[in-house]
Amino acid sequence: MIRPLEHIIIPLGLIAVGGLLGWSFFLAVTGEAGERLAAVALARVPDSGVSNPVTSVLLNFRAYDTLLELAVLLAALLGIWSLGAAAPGFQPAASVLDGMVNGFVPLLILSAGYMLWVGAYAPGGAFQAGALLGSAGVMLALAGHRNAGLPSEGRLRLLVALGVFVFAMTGLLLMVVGDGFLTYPPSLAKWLILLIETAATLSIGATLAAAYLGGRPAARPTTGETA
Amino acid sequence: MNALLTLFDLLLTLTLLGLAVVTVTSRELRRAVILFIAFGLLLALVWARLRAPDLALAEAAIGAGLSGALMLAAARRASGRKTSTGEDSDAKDAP
Amino acid sequence: MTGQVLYSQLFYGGSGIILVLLGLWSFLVHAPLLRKLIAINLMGAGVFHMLVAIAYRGIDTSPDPVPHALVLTGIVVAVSATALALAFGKRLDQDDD
Amino acid sequence: MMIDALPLSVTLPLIGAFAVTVSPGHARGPGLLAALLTAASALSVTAAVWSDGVLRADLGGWGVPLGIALEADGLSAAFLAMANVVALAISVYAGGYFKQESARHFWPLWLLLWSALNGLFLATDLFNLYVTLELLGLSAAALGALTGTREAVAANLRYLLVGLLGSMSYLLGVALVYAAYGVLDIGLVAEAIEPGPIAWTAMALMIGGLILKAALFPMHFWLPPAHANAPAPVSAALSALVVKAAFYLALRLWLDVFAPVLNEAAANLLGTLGAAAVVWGSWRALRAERLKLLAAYSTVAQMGYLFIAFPLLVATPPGLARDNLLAAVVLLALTHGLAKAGLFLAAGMVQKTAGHDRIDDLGGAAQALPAATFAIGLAGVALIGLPPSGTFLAKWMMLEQAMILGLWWWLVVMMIGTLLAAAYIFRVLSRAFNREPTPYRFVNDARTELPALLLGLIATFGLGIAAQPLWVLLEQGAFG
Repeated sequence: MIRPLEHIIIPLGLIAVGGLLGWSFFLAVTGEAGERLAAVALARVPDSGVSNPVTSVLLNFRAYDTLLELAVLLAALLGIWSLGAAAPGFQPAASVLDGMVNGFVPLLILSAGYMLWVGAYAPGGAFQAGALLGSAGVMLALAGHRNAGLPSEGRLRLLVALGVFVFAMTGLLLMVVGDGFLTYPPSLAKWLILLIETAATLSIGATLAAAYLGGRPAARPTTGETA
Repeated sequence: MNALLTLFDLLLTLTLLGLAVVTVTSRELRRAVILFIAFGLLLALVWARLRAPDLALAEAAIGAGLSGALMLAAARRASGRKTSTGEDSDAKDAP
Repeated sequence: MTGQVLYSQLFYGGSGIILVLLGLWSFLVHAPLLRKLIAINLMGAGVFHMLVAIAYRGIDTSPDPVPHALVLTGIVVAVSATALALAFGKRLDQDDD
Repeated sequence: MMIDALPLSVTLPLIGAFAVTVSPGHARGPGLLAALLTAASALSVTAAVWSDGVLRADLGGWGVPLGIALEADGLSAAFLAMANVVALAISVYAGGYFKQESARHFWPLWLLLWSALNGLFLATDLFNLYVTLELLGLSAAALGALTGTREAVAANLRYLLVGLLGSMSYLLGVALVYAAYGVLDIGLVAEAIEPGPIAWTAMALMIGGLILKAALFPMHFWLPPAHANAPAPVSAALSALVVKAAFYLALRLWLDVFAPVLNEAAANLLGTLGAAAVVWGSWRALRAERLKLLAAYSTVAQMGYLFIAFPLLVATPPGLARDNLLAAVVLLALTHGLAKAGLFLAAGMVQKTAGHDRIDDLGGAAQALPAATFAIGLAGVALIGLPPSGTFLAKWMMLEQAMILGLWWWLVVMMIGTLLAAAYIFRVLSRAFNREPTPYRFVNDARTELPALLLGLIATFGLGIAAQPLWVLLEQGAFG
């Protein structure tokens, strides 16, 4: 059945929009833009404390964006918590699956640590590492762990807000000592970035796993499943 | 070599767009979510081809993986509700 | 910039635009929350795809890292928004029962 | 040792959000402290702009185009000051309004929202603005649903989705700008931009996304239920600050980025939508059965006035007249922010005391809650635009300019809107005063009533009689 709005009017409007978009994009790409920021950014990568250009941009050149991004992640989780408690966990998985999960989760955590470390000079970094930690949590939740391997509420709250706190405090302390907000001294840049990334990885992992549970954690864990 | 690369580009993009089309037109919710996850994984592959391995990793883990897991849980809940509340809500969703 | 690179940017950027339009269409015509979220995520993927396309500078040249960082930020923002919206949906479902 | 108040205004609420997230049981004390420090920091920015001119901070020390900068000129300083005064009042009010369970959810989200607001007013980077918009949208929707009723959750889910669509449109515009000009800093984009399809499409995408978020008619449908069903302090923040932030950004892009490519058609389109919003919003406010719904529809109308300014701004040649017009628009936005926040806070008091906010059953509210009723009256004066409120001055200057330009139809719309506003405000006040006066005490609960009263007073007297400083402030980089 053809519904006129859905199948004719909106698509026609969208084709018009698409034409305009495509035309503008064509002009933009074939215009004078050339290098854009690539040359500037790549030239400064050696001064950034890490050699992976994307990590340089994320944690140094545009670190302020990343700080606010962690705040977005925190806001989403706090919003999820304000909407209600987590649903009761899944049925405990069969022992075969459980064994598999128990073997797999440490592997994920290890690779998260690896990913965090190599992010300085190879593809990887806090977000990829955090995502791996988060998927370890999801896997535990699927295997029937009530809290996805997350700690009790008090410690979980610390964990999810840690990234924003460490990031913001680093920025402020650098400002107070006179370098400027989030302006790393070159000799310390590598270590400050690693510090921030470590805190961010923990927060991202915990936040994503907690978001998967879909509500605030149970007030008192009835079983001793805290990791 | 350029011709091969162009062919590869064409193939990747056509599959990607095809997956996107079947995702948005799929009748069943759960199927749409699974197609969306497949779309995300293929997108990660395309980004690896475009020399963005950081993004490929992130998209596979977050865009496809975690978003997909969240959506799958929601789709499972929706279908669970549908069977428990009977025919009425089924009819609402039917095309 | 060589013609080959320009062609790749246009080709992949153009497919990004198509993804945006597909997502927008789906967002406008589908009512269920989950479908709207898939649609929004498709739109986002399209915009990100455009950014990745303009960052590409050839198979043997380092790409522009700035759009890559923007996309990484965008991916995390998108998953945050998706998770929050799904929690809203879950709350509404619970109220219905 | 050196302290830069620009990043501090964004970071302090983030640190505060951390503190209240970690100790949810004792959120009020640290929350209020963070609120106080944030407001002090932001107001010091405004004071510094006032005395020393435009402030700028290059975060990370890289400078543009590689790094991100924060900047406060007269325009951002003015909005920043209004937002932080209102946010501080809301914080004090919220300290008395929220009970244990909702307080632990309110405070961290509220501080994150505040951080997003300050970040948005100070940002100069188009992509950074996208991140602040998302932070604003997500925290606002979550806060709006805190009442927990089905209506509130459904309305704020819709708000969240509309907001996401708006941000996506904005982000698409940013991607196009970066593709074409290779920079993201507002100043650098403004230097590079030239009239043509790219600039027009980017403008349509970015400002289009923002008018979704600013609830400009006919994209206003999500606003009344979302704002009317939120907890009172959140309604105040949403109506006074969050939609205003979207308007601020639209104005900022219009003035600073797209100035070389503006055309009359786009301005007239925005103005026409604004005119429709004024009439429709005011009419629905008049017909509203509940006080908070009335306030929400009144926001739709008031946002309309702000967009009527665009065709006037385009039609006025640069010079003193245009500067005055711009200042009038800013004055209108600031006054509305203060007045609407006052109105919502007072309405929240009425709702809490009476157990409802149905306008027809408000009888005797003036006796039970004299301070709240007085605050509604003061806010009403500013919303209608009676002297001596800032709105009166602002509308007068806009009307005058419309007359000079011969654009009389905008004048007619603004008159209709004013008359309807008078009608809906007096409808509330006449219900509230319909019993013999035997007030017991003027103030019953200082913590919640004084903020509402103060906001009403500033809106009516502060910004009306003492509007001159705004012109001095806007001299700093905002007048062209």
